[in-house]
Amino acid sequence: MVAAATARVGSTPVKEATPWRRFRRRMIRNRFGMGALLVLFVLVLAGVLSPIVAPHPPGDANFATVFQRPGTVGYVLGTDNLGRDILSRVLYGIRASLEVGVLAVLIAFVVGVPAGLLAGAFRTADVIASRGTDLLLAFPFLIMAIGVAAILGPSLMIAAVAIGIGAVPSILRVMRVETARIISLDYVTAARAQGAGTLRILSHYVLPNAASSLIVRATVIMPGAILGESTLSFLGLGIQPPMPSLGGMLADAQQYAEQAPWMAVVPGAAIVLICLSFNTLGDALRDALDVQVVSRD
Amino acid sequence: MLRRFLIKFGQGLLTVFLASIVVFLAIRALPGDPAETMAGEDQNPAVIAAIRAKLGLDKPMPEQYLLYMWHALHGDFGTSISSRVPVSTLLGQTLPVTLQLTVLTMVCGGIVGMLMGSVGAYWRGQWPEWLSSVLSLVGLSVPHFWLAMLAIIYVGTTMHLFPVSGYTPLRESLGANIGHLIVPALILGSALAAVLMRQTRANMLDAFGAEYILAVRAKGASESRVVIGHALRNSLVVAVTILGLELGGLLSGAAVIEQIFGLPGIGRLAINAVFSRDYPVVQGVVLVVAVSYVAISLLIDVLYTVLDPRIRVGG
Amino acid sequence: SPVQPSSSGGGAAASPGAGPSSSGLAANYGPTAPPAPGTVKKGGTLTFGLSAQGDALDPTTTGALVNKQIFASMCESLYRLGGDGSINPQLATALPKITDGGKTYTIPLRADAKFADGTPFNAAAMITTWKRDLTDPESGRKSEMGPIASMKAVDDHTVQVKFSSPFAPFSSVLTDRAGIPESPKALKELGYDKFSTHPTCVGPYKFQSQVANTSVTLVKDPNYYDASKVNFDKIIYRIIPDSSVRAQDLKAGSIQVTDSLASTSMASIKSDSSIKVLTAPSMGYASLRINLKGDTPIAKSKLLRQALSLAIDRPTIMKALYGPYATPTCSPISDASPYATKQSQACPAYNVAKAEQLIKQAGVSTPVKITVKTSNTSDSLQFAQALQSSVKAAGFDMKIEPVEFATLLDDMDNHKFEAGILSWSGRPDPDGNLRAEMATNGTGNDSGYSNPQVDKLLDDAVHVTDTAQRAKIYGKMIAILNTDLPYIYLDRSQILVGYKGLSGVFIDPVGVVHLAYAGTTA
Amino acid sequence: MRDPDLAPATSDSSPVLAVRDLAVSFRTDHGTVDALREVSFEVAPGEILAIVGESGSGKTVATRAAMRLLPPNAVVSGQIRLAGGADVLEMTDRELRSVRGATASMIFQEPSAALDPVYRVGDQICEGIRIHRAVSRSQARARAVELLEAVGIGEPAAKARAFPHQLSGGQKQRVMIAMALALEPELIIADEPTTALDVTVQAGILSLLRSLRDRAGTATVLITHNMGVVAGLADRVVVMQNGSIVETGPVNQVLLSPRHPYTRQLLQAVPSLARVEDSDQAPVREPRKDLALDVVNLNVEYRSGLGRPPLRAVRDISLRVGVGELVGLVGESGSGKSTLGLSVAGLIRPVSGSIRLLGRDMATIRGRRLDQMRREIGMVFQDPRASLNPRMTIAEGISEPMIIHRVGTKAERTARVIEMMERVQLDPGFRHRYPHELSGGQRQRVSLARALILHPKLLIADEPTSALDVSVQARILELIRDLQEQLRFGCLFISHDLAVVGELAARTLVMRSGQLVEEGPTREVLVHPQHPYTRELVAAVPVPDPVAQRRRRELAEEAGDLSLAGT
Ligand SMILES: Nc1ncnc2c1ncn2[C@@H]1O[C@H](COP(=O)(O)OP(=O)(O)OP(=O)(O)O)[C@@H](O)[C@H]1O
Ligand SMILES: Nc1ncnc2c1ncn2[C@@H]1O[C@H](COP(=O)(O)OP(=O)(O)OP(=O)(O)O)[C@@H](O)[C@H]1O
Ligand SMILES: [Mg+2]
Ligand SMILES: [Mg+2]
Repeated sequence: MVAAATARVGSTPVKEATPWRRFRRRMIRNRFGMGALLVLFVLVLAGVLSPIVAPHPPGDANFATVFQRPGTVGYVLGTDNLGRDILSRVLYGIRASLEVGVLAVLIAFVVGVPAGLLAGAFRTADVIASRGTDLLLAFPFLIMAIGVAAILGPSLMIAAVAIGIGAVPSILRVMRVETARIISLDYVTAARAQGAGTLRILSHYVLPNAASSLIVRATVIMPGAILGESTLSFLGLGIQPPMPSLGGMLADAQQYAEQAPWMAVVPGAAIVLICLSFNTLGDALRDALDVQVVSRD
Repeated sequence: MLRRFLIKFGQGLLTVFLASIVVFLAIRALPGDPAETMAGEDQNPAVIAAIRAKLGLDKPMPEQYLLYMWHALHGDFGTSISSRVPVSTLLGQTLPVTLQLTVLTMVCGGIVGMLMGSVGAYWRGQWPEWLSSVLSLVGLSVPHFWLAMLAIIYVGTTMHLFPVSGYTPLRESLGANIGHLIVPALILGSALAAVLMRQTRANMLDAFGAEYILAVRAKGASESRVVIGHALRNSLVVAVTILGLELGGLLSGAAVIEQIFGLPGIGRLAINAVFSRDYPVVQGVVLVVAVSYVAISLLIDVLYTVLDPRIRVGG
Repeated sequence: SPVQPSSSGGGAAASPGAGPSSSGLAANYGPTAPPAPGTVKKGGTLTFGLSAQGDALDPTTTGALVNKQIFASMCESLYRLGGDGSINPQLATALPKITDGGKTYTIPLRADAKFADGTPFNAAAMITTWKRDLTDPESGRKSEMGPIASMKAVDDHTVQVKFSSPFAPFSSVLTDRAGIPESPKALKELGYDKFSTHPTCVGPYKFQSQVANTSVTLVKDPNYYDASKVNFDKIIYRIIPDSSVRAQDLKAGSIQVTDSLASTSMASIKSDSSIKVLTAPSMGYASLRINLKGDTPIAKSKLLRQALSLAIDRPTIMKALYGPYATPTCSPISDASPYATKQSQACPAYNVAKAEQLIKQAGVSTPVKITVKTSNTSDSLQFAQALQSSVKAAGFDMKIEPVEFATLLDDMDNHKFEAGILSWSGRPDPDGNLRAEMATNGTGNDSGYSNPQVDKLLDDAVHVTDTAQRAKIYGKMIAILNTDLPYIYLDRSQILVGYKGLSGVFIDPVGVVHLAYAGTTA
Repeated sequence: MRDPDLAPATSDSSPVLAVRDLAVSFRTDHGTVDALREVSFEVAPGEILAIVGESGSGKTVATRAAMRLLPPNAVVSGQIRLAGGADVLEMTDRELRSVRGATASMIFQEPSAALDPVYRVGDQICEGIRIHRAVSRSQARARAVELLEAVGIGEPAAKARAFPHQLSGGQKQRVMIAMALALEPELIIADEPTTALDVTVQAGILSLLRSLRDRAGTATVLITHNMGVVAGLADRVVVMQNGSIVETGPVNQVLLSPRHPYTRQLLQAVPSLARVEDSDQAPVREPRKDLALDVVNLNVEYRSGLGRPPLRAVRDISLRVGVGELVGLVGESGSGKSTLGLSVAGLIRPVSGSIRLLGRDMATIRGRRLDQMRREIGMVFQDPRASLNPRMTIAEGISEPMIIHRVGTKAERTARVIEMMERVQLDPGFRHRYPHELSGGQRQRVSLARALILHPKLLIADEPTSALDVSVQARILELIRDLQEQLRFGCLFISHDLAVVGELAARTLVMRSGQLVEEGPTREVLVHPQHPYTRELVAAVPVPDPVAQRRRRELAEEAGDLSLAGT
């Protein structure tokens, strides 16, 4: 009887496709995703190794070499208005900006995801979380950042924390509505019928099905945080000099937009590269996790 | 239903009330003294003391707060410390500017973002997706103040297409009004569109996996109907959530753009007020923003049930 | 007042520092005479790009520098500063007659002037204003006006002020807001508190309306005594905080004048030949303030402070940051000031070797750590970073601690800092600067400096009225200050005013733009 | 009335649907799945073609291919012509759109997945109409209501305003049918259109299809497992197994003298009411002690929109299920059976009444204790597709209860999953697939395997075999019976198939409009029904004999019994 049942519609099986193997294969097969991963790896490496690879100290002003164009001997990417080597500053800046970005996303997720899940699932939690975010949002992000910086003094950490906290509401709200939506679906009712506790429902049913939204949130918050830091730098609330951040470099360059455009172009390109790789990686992740849509290749 | 609404409304009021307390305490926790800022060149202690007395800053905090709330409940939000203009007047002058900017931004960014997201999801892996992705990346990774500067130099000064900066009230001239706001709105909208594009695309890809999409196709529906009417419609809840957050954020967060374009909006008012420790103005702004966020969240919760009848948020 | 240095400008003194024109550009104040008839058009609207939103438009209470720009068109003073720092009559008809050993000032007033509301301007009106200046608890003028004992109207058009001790800076003070008469009628009708809602003075233009954070609109005042020479119908002061945007607006022609261009915009401005730039060495200056009350090596050791001052390569830094638009300085007195002397302007050259030697002499091991607080605007941070790099060579390890501006002021007031960079807008009379900053109980004495010798010299200087004599006293005082170094003076920026398509624009050494007779070039 | 033996065969007009050498395979992460190989068949105008066959044999895939509705990872070859037009596989999008819905329409197998959750069902019906016909919104609305009435939905105007989740399984299915009928296309592809319908409603639907054929010459491709339906409606039959057609021929020939062994096997497995009549079961009495389930005066309501009174879906129902007893629950579609099942399992809170499960009062158990208690309850949901987490593989889904209740090691769980899959006739090779990669019947078996894996003490099965072909169904029923004997679980078995209930249940309850109208030993209820509704129900059961079925229908028509007229 079983034998009859198994000798069914033909198929040519490859290696047994467990979900993890499937995910890995899809990931590896995604050329763009892997490219992005590689670029990110190089960027992180450059950031981490910046003290070694950077040709000059990032903060050393050299008044003899201000506004050197890119391509100048010794200053491959040119110098800024204080004669500092832009290449070195970008290398250090990548590190600082990645730190801000990663930290902000981590904070936003660590706080926002659990809170959003609870808010979507429980009424009391919802009242607290929703009103809490309303309260948080009532303080415009910049006002909050200025306030925090005024009390604690501006720094990388504080910028990251302020940006991270500023991003909590968006994660929380998205998670909350996704939870509310998914919890109303039949397969969650089915899970409940099997005795799945709320925790399991949230972790095994809601989270995977909200993964798309969450991944996108992360990939959007990341550049948002890097740029947020630049806005803070623009207002003087960013990272502490002489350490550079990409955003801070952009903010400094704004005044020299016509005179020395490379001051903006180089860090700008670095930011675009970071954003591009995170977004591409995010897309690849989303696609690899998406079991329903099968790629056409 | 009505009861639930009333309960939420009550919670909203409570939130606003809490916000008023928090901002009241927080702004006073900042180092720096409005009386000092106000005394300006003359740091004479006697003058400073006189100003403090006049502002009521010498009273105990709870009394100050109660007085403030008492007046606020009567529609008097105090007078700006630095400009001596009543806060309600300041809010009345700045809010319309920011509201207009916000509405324009929402229209530019919201629609473009969702359309680009649909395009991205539908032509997945083909050139339209590429195009929309690249556009969204520009929106995501170029800071506002940079776009603003470039727009001012090239679109404003060199091409004379739009006024470089400033503002004309709506009632004076619609054309001039839009002329002043359109570039800032496009810049703010670029980021909004980018965020929405990515979110919409991801959620639509999820929706495309559903069988009802097949059923709609089986009816002979055109692709635009399948994409917009069903896939997009089913992925709207998250987009609307984001839109709501951004809407509130724009109401207060366009400060930098307002600063650069010389727009007299509420964001700029708020930033200047914090910098100069103009307590009543900061309090007023935070109250306005709190009220708008509470209203937006209520509205969005109602919208959810319209957008997806299965959802019941907040019990 | 302390000036917030930022790219968005802070009024008359735009960027940190200021300096005499010794190595900078030659000052160009523009012609003070009205343009020749026929060279300008009558009528039209002038739009002025103002760098910041000021506080209340009330000459008695205001502390904001930008308000001076607006007052220049609607609130004339008894005296006006000339480009050479000279004092010229405006609503007065002659310089004050100083008698009684410098204790009595007698000032003749114009008889033909009327306030914008039609009230005649006379001695009684001037005294009413001064009374307010002295009694209004929020008055910012009281401390500027010296030890006034009494005042009276000698006749309808002459006022007399008596001091309890000689007060030499008084004439100079009257070029500023303390010299602006306010309409007694308006003061009575509006009350002190609301005067700013409709400030009423004597001037070529009068107040029409104000939208906070946006603009102030003035219209031609038919009651003005020289109304026939006034050309524009209307002046709009539009607030444009971003300096680059102001430059672009000027290029695009949407504004015709702006009070302050950033040195970084000059390259772009120069490409437009129709834009004219007026320059004045600012009265203001930036300094590195040392908290002498602190328990730090730098506070304890005069030698270390001297070493620090020598370790700063002022000329190179200024050139790198501001090009020709700022000059190094070691003095609170502008080179252009009549009180400038060789002694007061002496500035030891950058000398690393000597600095190192002084550090050794002080017995402190290198690197000498020093934490410098600075405002967190991009400009100040750049400035601080330049300093940081410069002093490194001599063995100073300078840490920058950016704080938000209001916090910086607060910290400095409360002596919660080791060293800090702050700009000061400057006053025409040296007393206005030095008494606040250096007197034992000075209101701006952030370093907690107290030197009886300096206190005495400060008093001496206001008790004599002879300029040369006063200049000598200040020279002596500055020599002392430059060995004690509670403040290390750094630089003085150039005021850069741009305009386009106009004639009859001129500025005074404080950087105030005068538009009374300006008109569109025909 | 046409003679089904003659009508289509003699028709010489070109076929409405001609499928030639159709082969479909799916490229998946786990290799290529060949779902169809070289399938050819034709449907003439006005012909009703039944496709029967094994679950998972490719029926759905074949018909979806006909409308080019396969997912992008499907590789399709062959030729498909609709209404004599161009090859469907070659059509431009525009041509395709004009054909879909208007020339050929489709009734999807699992209605709850095929209805857009965010639109009212009335509007979804209107949408199809307005795409192809220039009618006003109100006209389309009126037509939608008319259609809903035609498919037997009570209060059609009100139900048109309902969202899909507010309808019962059968109601949703009828909405799908209404949608497909809306434009009276030349061809209707009906993928198991009556699985969720009780026999009387089913009869109505079938008569509707037939009258459409008679009136408008509409051809129908009918996929079904119900041989009675085939006998009553079809002109010709195609039998599929394992991706190929094994037999095809006129209905009389295939049903009365099948040639292929699989067809024979299939027909033998058909359950029939007649067997119930023949069996001599011992009289069963309502159990007193050892109750698995004891429900007293249960009332369940659904909230309606603003200002409207709530809908009482279950009224004053009392029932008992003893340990080791299998109780059948039959009744009208929309009568509240699923609602009853859900509330018994504690998934909907009743407004009043008490539920005692295995001796414990459900009202007093909450939170963790309730979750633990659910270990003892197995639940099969009516719609398997919606009740499976789309992001869990089959293996994960089936083993989920074990993980939740921390049963077994990982290896043990895998072993148990494989064993369970084999017992429900599923290839264990499927275990790393996701639900959307299975056929409807396969998903249903996954759902059943999940419910049984922890050996529950009470099984609530809502139509657990409706999507299965009779031979698989027979084995599944056997499995349930075996397990029940072995484990002595109580079972509430909801079904529309009276024959299945007759075979399995000792006692049977009949529901209508939220109330129990009859209950008693199955034999009593089915052989000697007391309540008129039960009598109607029993009479409407089609028999798998085309000749007999036709005779019954003619008799009923003479008697003017409309409910039977369609069978
Ligand atoms: N998207 C898919 N990916 C992989 N395999 C699939 C996919 N869809 C269907 N299959 C497989 O193709 C085969 C045929 O499926 P189909 O849905 O046509 O069966 P069916 O005859 O309709 O069965 P049932 O009666 O159970 O609905 C099944 O074995 C199924 O597992
Ligand atoms: N979520 C809901 N909201 C409102 N009404 C509902 C809801 N679910 C079901 N109903 C209504 O309750 C009634 C009973 O539905 P139920 O699903 O219990 O029927 P059923 O007996 O299982 O029918 P079927 O055999 O068609 O599945 C129906 O009229 C249905 O429209
Ligand atoms: Mg099927
Ligand atoms: Mg049901």
